[in-house]
Amino acid sequence: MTDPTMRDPILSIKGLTKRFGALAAVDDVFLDFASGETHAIIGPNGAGKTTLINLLSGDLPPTTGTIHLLDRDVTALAPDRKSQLGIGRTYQKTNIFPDETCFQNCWLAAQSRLPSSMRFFRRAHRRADIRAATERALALCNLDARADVIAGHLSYGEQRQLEIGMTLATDPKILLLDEPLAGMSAEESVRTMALLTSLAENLTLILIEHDMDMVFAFAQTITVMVNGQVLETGTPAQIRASAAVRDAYLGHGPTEQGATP
Amino acid sequence: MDISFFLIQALNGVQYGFLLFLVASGLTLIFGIMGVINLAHGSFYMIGAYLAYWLTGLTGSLLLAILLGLPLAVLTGLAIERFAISHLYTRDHLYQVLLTYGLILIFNEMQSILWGNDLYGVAIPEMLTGSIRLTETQSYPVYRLFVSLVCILVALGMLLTIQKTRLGMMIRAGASNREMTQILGLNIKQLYAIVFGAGAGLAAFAGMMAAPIEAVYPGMGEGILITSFVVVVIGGIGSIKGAFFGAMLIGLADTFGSVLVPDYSGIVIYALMALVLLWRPQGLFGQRV
Amino acid sequence: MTNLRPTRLYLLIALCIVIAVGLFPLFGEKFHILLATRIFILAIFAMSLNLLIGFTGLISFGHAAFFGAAGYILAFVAPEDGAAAFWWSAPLSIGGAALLAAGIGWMSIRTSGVYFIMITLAFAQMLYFFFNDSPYFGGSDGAFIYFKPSLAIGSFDPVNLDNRVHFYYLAAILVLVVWAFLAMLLRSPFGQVIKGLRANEPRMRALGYPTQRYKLVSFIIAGGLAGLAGYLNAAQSGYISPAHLGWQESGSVMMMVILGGMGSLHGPILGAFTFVLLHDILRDLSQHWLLLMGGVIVAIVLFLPNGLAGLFTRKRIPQRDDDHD
Amino acid sequence: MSKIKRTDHRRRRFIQGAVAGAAITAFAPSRFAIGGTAKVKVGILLPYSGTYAFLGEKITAAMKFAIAQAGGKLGGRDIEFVQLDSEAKPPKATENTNKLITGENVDFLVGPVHSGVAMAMAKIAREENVITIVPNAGANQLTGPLCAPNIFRTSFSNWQPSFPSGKVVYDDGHRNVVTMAWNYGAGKQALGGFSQGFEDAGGKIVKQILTPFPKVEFQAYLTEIAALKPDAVFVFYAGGGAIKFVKDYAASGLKDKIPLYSSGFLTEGTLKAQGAAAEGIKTTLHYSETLDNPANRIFRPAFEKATGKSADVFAVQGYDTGLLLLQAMNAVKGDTGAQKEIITAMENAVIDSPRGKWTFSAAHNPIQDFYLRQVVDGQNKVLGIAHKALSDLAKGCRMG
Repeated sequence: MTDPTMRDPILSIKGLTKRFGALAAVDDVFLDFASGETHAIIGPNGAGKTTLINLLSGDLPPTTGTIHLLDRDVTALAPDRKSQLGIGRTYQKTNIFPDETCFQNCWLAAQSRLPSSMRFFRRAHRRADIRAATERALALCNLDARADVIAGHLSYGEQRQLEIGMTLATDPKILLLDEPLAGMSAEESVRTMALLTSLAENLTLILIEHDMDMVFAFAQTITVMVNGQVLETGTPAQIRASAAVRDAYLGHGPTEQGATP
Repeated sequence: MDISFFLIQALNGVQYGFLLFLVASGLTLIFGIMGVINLAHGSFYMIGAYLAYWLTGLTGSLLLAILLGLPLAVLTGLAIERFAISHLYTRDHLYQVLLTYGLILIFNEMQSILWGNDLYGVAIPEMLTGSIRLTETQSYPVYRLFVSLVCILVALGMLLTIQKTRLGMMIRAGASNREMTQILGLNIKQLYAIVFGAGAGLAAFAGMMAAPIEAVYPGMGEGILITSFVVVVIGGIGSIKGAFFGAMLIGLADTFGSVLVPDYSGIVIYALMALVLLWRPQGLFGQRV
Repeated sequence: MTNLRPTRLYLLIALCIVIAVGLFPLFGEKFHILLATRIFILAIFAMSLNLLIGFTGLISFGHAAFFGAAGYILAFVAPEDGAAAFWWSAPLSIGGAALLAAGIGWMSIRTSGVYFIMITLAFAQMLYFFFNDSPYFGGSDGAFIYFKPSLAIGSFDPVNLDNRVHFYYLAAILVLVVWAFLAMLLRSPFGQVIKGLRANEPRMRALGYPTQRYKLVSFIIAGGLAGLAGYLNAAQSGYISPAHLGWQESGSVMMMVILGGMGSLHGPILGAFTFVLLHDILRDLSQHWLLLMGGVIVAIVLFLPNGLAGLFTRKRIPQRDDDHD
Repeated sequence: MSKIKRTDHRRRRFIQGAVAGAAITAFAPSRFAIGGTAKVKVGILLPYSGTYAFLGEKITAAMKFAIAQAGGKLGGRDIEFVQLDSEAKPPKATENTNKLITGENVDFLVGPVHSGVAMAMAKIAREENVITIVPNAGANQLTGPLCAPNIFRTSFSNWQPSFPSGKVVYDDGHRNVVTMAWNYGAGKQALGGFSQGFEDAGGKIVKQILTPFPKVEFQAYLTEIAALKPDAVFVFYAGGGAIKFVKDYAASGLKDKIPLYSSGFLTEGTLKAQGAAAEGIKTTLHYSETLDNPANRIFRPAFEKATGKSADVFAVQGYDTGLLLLQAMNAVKGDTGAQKEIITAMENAVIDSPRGKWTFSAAHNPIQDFYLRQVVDGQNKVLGIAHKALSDLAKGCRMG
């Protein structure tokens, strides 16, 4: 690494490519994510951001290229293995168990940290350690008061919080967030931002977001993607100053929301 | 065994495949576009065969029987769609399985009430009774070749409809993404009715075409139903192209299985399906779900 | 999912049922005792499938394969001139069915949705043709189990399966045992996971669960339980044929599950009971009983979306608007 | 006792059961007391839905017709028929048989069509010791290893109708033959019968082809036959498969080159649907619609007039079942409790059937003539007797 301020990369991708037929959704991407940093990925719709997240989480297998978690090659691992290694993710479209309580949602997530859940006879809810982890996650995502509410009955913002809470219950080292603020009211956005800020102290956050105000205020590193390729990576200031980014993507107003070319 | 033996067997397989395609294409359309598992599809095949028998008896002509019977079958299909299937689009596959199973029972009993439980046959139309000599001992009936020809025409017709017409555009959109169809503002209800009616019509048409070379008997729909499902699944659900290649594959595998592993030839097509699914869990031409 | 907390009314009903089942042989007619035994056996069969359909979200269309295979194992190991001991023949049949489920499951769970339905059907059909075509198992005419298994331990022989009342109680107790086993299973960590699988499999994977493994284990347990039912069935009727593995049998048990209510512990019992009685009553009612049966099935699907169990619970299963296969 | 005329089902059954129970321990007088009061219950387990429904309907109609012709009574008692749709499903056979035997307490059990159902049924019938008459199912085992004093068959064993064909084919000058049948019990046993007859005469089976049951796609096999070029082909198919096979065989041009033989089921109830394709096929069977004997001359028009159904071999089997019941019940004057006497009466019965007079073998299978028939002008024309008074081998039967 030439940049002396860069900490050791916790996650490192090299030559990562994902093709759907003739289309390369992610095209030969090289990126390092430093441990503990908050790294935002921005770009116009169709730039390949969500595909990149899906590759990192294991939801999609890459066509070529490698992903390393510290020194370990995790390129071809399935999502559950990646999750067990500490890569947690949330989804763009809320992905919770709507028929269950918030508690149960987080419980299921926390239980996944047991060495194995192939336990057939004991009542699941008797485990004190899992209960503690569940309550911690609920507290973190500010839903401890709503623990017994059926998740499907929560407001949209609360559901997004729960989504994050579930992932937190799996005790991740790296959190992949796919548009955590999408569709939220202003008030909900503020609350979620506060949550993310508190998380950023201990975790490596990698997020996709269209809200440029948020990105530039919050992220320590920003990567701009266009057409599946990395256009530029740098601090918010560097990105703002980049002529290439301005030309290709940001166009005329650097804070324009959901910029679409 | 010589080369001509294998060539004739290949012809047998392809010919069987064409007939399967006719039934399976309707099934795959309904499957892929509407997301409905229609166990009663075989019943439409049976209805077609019985209509052919009944109307040929009345009119004395298979052609007339088809012209009269096809609208009847399509109307039955539309009625079934309207009054039963349409309530299940948002429900789990299981309910479709259950409902259409109930429909099989109803259709079977209706057949028994309307036409009795005797076995019937339909005569091959006069013009097509001849046969072409292949070897010293075997000849090939013209009617079978005619059926193949009709199947090719139907396949081409479907291809053209799907590639070139507005309806085809809707079908393609529907097959790839149901939500998108709605977003595009297409009338999904109408599309579903058309697709189901067409599917039912295709199955009934297959039954009518097959009637002169098949026996017309109670329960005839069930045998072809399971085979058609195998075809659809091998080809990939919702893919007409898949149904075509699946039908060819099954036709050939079944034919050569009968010759090469005669003692266990019943297993062949199922083993083939299992192998294909293990290799490509979404079928040969299916989209990954 | 299911609310297992018993209310007082619920307990009262359960008590009444237990008493009724317990006393039934005292006043029931011979045939009705046989019929009830058959219903118990089918209830176990349906409960085993419900573990897959209702709780794990795996729609198996080939479940009769395990039911039939267990029967064939019993027929194969039972001597022609005496009774096989229950204590080893039953575990063998159940274990054999579970092993078969492990093999079929291992291959099938790679697929999902409709493809899973069809591949399980394919494996069951293969077994059907295997037993039908093979010269070693009686072919299409089937095979006999000449003597009912014996539960004797040494000279201690309290339960004689030749006595239909004894068989009745054994089957009834096994229904209870399987019910309790499933209730416990569903409250265990494993049960929580498979219920999560049914609701949203990709999410469970993202949470770090190796979902394939859980599905496979669930499939094996269900196969073993179906094996238990198949064993009892073969022991009761003394006869097994390829048709026992056919797709129509797989279809019937699926009917029972849906009829009773998927994802409800007692639903399949209710479903088996209703299905058998309905079949019996409608067949006596009219020559065209298939029409009535078909009509009832269609009506249930259209008007009782949660099955019969849904009549008793007020909770509605929310309609899904997304279509994940 | 004789005053009891309750319509209450259960009550009557209870009394009847009690009486029957008493009959085992008591002597004749108490048994006869019931005669003329309660109805004789005849349980019928036959398929009324699905592919085999037409067989079930025809057998039932003919049996009822035979009894109605004789005045509608069995041994002076009225009859109650309890009909059950077997659906031709072996998994349901046990429950169905139990329903008739233990649920309805029938005096006689008639059925089934399907061999698998017959196997399950025979097991219970043996255990419960109810007199059972099989009007169609041909599984050799029923009058072989499974034979029992209380089980009679009025139809045939699978071996029986094809065995005479062997000699017929040989005598027609054919030495190398391909055989073909559905791969199921009836098919294999039928081919077994033919092979025995043909090989005993000195012929050679070039190849035996078994096709998956109940599939009706035969093209591949026909091509194989064409390549093998045997002197003749012998097949066993029935119903829809028979229609399809005969049409396919003719359409592939094989019929003119390689003569087709079969047991008679190929052309029973299927000739109309087969049309010209069936012309000339030679078969052997225990009946033909053109059979010229007094019983048949009376039976055919009367049956067809009474029921509107065509009289074929299945109708005759049902008719003979009725005749057998009549003879046996008349012999004991309606006393259903006298099971031993009924069995003796049945064993000694001479059935004056439209198929010709026949009697039971020691294993309770008909000893009957098998006719050589040829399809001429859409009818099975009788060419002669292929085998006179043929009895089944009854392999494995340890009775009589």
